[in-house]
Amino acid sequence: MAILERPAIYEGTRIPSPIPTVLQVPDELREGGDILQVNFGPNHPSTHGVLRLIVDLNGEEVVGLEAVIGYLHTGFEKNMEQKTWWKAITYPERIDYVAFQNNEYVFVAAIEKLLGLDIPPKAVWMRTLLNELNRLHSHLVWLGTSGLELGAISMFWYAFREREQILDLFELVTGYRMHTRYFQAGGLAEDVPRGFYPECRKFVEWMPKAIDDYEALLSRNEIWLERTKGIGLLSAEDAIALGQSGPVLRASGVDWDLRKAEPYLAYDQVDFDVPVYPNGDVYDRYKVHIDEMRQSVRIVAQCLDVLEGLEGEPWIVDDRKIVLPPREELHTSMESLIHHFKIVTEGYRVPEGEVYVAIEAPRGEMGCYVVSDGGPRPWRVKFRGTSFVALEATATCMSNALVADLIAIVGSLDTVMGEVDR
Amino acid sequence: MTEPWWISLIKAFLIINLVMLAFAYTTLLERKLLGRMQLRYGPNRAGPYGSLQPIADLIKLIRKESFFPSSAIDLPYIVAPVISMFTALAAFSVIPFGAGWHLWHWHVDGEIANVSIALIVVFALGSLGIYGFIIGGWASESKYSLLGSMRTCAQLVSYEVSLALSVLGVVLMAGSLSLVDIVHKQGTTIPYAAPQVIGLLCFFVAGIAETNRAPFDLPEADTELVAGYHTEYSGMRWGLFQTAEYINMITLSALMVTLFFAGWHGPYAPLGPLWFFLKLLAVVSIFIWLKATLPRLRYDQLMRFGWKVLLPVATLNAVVTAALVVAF
Amino acid sequence: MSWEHVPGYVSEKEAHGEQTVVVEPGQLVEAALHLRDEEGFSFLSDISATDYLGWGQKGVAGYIGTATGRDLNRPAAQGFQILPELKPKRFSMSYHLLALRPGAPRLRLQVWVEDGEPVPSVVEVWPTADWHEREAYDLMGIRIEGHPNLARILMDDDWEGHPLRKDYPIGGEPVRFSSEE
Amino acid sequence: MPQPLDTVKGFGVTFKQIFKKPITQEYPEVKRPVYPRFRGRHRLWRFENGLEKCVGCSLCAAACPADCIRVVAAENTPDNRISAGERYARIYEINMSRCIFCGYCELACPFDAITLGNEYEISEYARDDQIYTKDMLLAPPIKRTPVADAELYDTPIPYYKEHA
Repeated sequence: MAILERPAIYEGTRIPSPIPTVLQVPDELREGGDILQVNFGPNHPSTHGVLRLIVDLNGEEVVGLEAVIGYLHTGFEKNMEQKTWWKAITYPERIDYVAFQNNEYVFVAAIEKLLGLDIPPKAVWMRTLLNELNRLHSHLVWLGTSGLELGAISMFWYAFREREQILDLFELVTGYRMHTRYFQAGGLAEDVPRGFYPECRKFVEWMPKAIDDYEALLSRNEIWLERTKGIGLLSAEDAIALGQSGPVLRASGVDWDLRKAEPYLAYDQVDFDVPVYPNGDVYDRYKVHIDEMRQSVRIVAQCLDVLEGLEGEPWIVDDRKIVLPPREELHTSMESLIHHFKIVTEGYRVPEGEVYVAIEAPRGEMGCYVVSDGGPRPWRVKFRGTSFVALEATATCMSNALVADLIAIVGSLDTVMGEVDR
Repeated sequence: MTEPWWISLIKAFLIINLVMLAFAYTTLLERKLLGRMQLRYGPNRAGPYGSLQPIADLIKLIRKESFFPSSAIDLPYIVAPVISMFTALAAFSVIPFGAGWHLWHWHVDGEIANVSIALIVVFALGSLGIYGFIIGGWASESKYSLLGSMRTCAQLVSYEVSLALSVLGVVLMAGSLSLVDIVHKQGTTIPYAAPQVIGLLCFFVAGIAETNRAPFDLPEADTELVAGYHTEYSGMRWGLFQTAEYINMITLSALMVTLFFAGWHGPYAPLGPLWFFLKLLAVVSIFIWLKATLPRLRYDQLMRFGWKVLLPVATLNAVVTAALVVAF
Repeated sequence: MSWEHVPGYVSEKEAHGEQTVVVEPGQLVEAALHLRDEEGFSFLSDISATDYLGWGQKGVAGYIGTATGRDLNRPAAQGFQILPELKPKRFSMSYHLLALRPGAPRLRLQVWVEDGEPVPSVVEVWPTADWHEREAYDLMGIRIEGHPNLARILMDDDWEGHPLRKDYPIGGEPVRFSSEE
Repeated sequence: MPQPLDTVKGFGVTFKQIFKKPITQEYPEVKRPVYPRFRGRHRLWRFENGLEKCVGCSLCAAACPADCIRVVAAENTPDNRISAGERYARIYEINMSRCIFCGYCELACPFDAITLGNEYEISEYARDDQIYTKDMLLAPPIKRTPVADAELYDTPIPYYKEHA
C-alpha cells in the first residue's frame, strides 16, 4: 500500500470527537439560537432510499449532522439463519441490490471456503466477468444518481442506457435481471449460452465510447468542477481510521484494492490498473469511479477471451453431496434422485467453523462472516455492509459544507440503503 | 395615431390567452425536447404526439386537491401564487410583437401598451412578482420552503441589478426606454446582439437566474430543498406558481428578442409576429438545452458569480458603451 | 506466527487459512492498541457478535449414501456425525482486522462474554467501531462499555429485546393462500 | 483556471442525442422479447395424454426460499386418475406476490412439472388475485411474451426446456 502525497487542502479535516459519526453543533452557535434543524429524509429525493439526516443549519451552512439509519432494516441475517445454505444464497443478493452479483459471490465464496471446494475454471472466469459487469452496473447507477442530484439530469439517462444493456446481459445468462442466484456453491447454476459472447463483445466495444460521453458532459464542466472540487474532504489517515474502503479510500490517496492485495477469482490473471487520486474530495471519487469503469471493461474483455476458449468445459463441480445432480439422471438413476431429494429438502451440510471472506465489491470491502455448526443451516451470517461503514464518514466529510454540498457528499460516498440496514 | 381603448381591450384579452397557450406549449416543448436529449420520447399519450398533454395536465391540476397545511398563514399563502401570476402576465403587455397594422380605418399597434418607460415597467413588475415567491415560501411554514424562499429573495435581488445594468448599453444605443423605439432603431441599423454581445451574455445569464431556470434553479432545487418555496403547494395553486415561472421565462425570452435580436424584424416584413415567434422559440429552446446539460450551481457560488463577475462586467459594458455613444 | 505477546492472550487458532486470537474482554483495548500500533492492523473491517445459545444441542439428521462412494473423513459428506466443539461462553465478539500492506494479513481478534458481561469499546482505537458496536448492542444485546453514544441503531428506540439472539422469537407473517383448506 | 470551451463540449453531447432514436420502448404496444432463460410466471405441465406431471411430492414447496408454494397431495384412484404417479396435487397454489422468481422450484421438481415461463405481466389490483391456483397454473398464460432465439441464447441443459 502506498499513500499518495497529500495536497495542502487537508488542513482541518478531523474525525469528530467523542462520537465519530455525529457532528455536534458548537455550544456558542447553539446558544445563539439561529440554528435551524432540518430533517433530511427518510423521504427525500436525494437520500438514496430511506436515509435520514438530522441536519443543523446555520443559514446555508451545515453545522451539525447525525445520520439515522434503520428504516430499511429487514433482518436478512436472522432470516438466513432459518434457511438452508442453498436457499440462503438468494438472500445476500437482496442486501445490496445494486451489487447483487458481488454480494452473492461473497456468500458463496464463504460457503466454498468452509467446504474446501475448488471450482472449475469456467466458473471462475464467468464469476469474474459477472462481478465486473456488476461493478460497471453499480458505478453507472452511482454516476447517474449523483449527476441527477447535482442537477445534471441528462447524465442519469445516459448512465441508465448502458445499465440497461448490462441488465440485458444478466438476463441472457442468468434468467433474471437483478437477483440472479446464478452463483451456486461449487460453480454456476447453468452453462453459459452460446449467444452470450457476441452480445457481451458488442457491449465491451460500445462502453468506452459511452464513458467518453460521460466525461465530455461532466469531467471538464466548469460547474461540475466547482461543485465537486475540494468538497467533502477526507484525508487518508481519517479514511483508514473510519474503515473506508473502495473508491472512497482510493480517492483519498490510498492505493488499496483487494483485487490486487489478496487476489480472489481470476484477478491475479487479468491485467488492470487501480486508479488512485490524492485529494479525497467528491471530484476524486467521481474520477475513481470513471476510471474503474474503464478498467472493468478491460477485465471483461480479457475474461471473454479466456471464456471463449472454455466452450464445453464443466461449469460446476461434480460433487453429488453439494450440487444437484444433472437433470437427465433424475429419470435414470435412483441414487441421483435420492441425492436430489436430500439436497433440496435437507440441504447440504457445511463443516463446522467460522470464516470471514472479503471481496472488493463496487463500494469497497464487502465482507461476509459465516459461522457453521456443521449443520444444514448457517449458524450466523454477518455482512460487512460497505455502505454502512461509508455512512460513518459523513460527519467527518461534512466540515465547512453547505446544504448543497451535503447532497454531493452523501452521494459521493455511494451508499445503498439496503446494505446499510440489512 | 392612437388606437381606441376597446381595441386594446380585445388585444389584451387575445394576448393573455395567447401567452397562456404559449406557456402550456412551452411545458410540452420542454418535456419533448428534454426527452429527446435524454433518449426518450417525452409525453406522447394525450393526443397525437402528446399534443394535448398540457390540456390534460391542466385538467389534472384543477381536479387535484389543493392541500392546505394547517400551520400555513392563510391569506399570504393563498394570495402568493396570484401575485406571481398577475405580475408575470402583466409584464407581457409592453412587449411589441409586430410593427402595427391598419384594419379598416383603425390603427392597431403591435403591442398592448406603448409605454415610453416600457423597460422599467417590465423590471418593476418582475421585482413585484418575486414577492409572490417569497411570501409563498414564508407562509407555508415549512423549513424547506423557508430556505427556498430565502434563496429566492437573495438570488433574485442580486441578479436584478445585473439584469438592469446589462440592458443599459442597449438603452444608450437606442436612446430610448420604449421597447417599440428600440425595435424600430434595430430595424434601421443592425440587431444589438452584435455590438452588445457582452451585454447580451450578461442579460442571458442574469435572466436565467431571474427566472429560476437551470443551472440557477436553486430556489426550487428539487434534490436539495425538495421543491423550495412551493414544497407545500399542490393542485392549481402550485399550477399558478408554475405558470408564473414559465411566463416569466417567456417574457424574458421575448425581452431578449426585442432588445438584442431586433424583435419582429425579419426578411419579409408582414410576417413580423411570425419572426418574433420563431426567435422566441429559439431562445426558449436554448433555455431548455441549458437545463439538459448543466449541473446546478451552489448557493454561495451563485452569489459570488452574481456580485463578483456579472455585476462588474455588466457595469463595465454599460460604461464603455456610454463612452462610445458619447464619443461618436 | 504466534500471538502470545498480545495483551490478555487466551488462545489462538488457525483454520481455513484464517488466524484467530482470543483475548480477555478486560484487556481488549490494550490488545487492540497493541495490534494497531505494533502489528500494523490499522484497518478494522468488521465487528461481528455471535450468539452460541444452544450450540451443539440440536439433533442433526444424517445424510446417507452417494453415487461415488463416501468419504468418511469429510463431515460435509456424510455418514458420520460429530457434534460441534463447545464454546467457552455464550457470546463471541469477533473483530476482523486487516493490515494495509502487501499480502493483506488478516486477523480475527475475539472475546467471549456471557449475557450482561461488558465488553470495552474500541471506538478510541478505531473510530469506525462506533456503528459496529452500536449494531452489536442493538441486535445482540452486548453491553459495550465506554461507548460515547450507545443507542439502538437499526431497530426503533423503544424496541424490546435483541432480535439476533437465538432465543428471540422468530414470528412472521403467515403466507396468504386461498381459503380452500 | 476556468476552461469554458470544455464546458461547451457537454452541450454537444446533449444536442447530438436529438437525432438519435430514443432508447425507451413504448411498452404496452412494443414488447421487448425476453431471453429464453427469463424467469416469469410459473406453469404446471401435463403429459400429452392429459395426465398431470405433478405428483404432489412438495419438493418445490421445500425448495422455495419465500415459502410461497402450497401443495396438498391426494391419492389417485382408478376411476379418478389425475397424475401419472401414485399421488397428485389436490391443491397447488403459488402466492405470486411473495414469489422472488429464483427458479428453485423448477430446479427442485424431479418430474419437470413446474417451470417458470417467460410472462412477466402478472400484476393485479388485489392481493388475493395474486394467489394462483392449480387451474390457473395449468392453463396456458393469457398474455404471451415474445422470446428471443432459444437456440442461441439458451443451453438445453435444463432438460425440461427441451421437452416442454
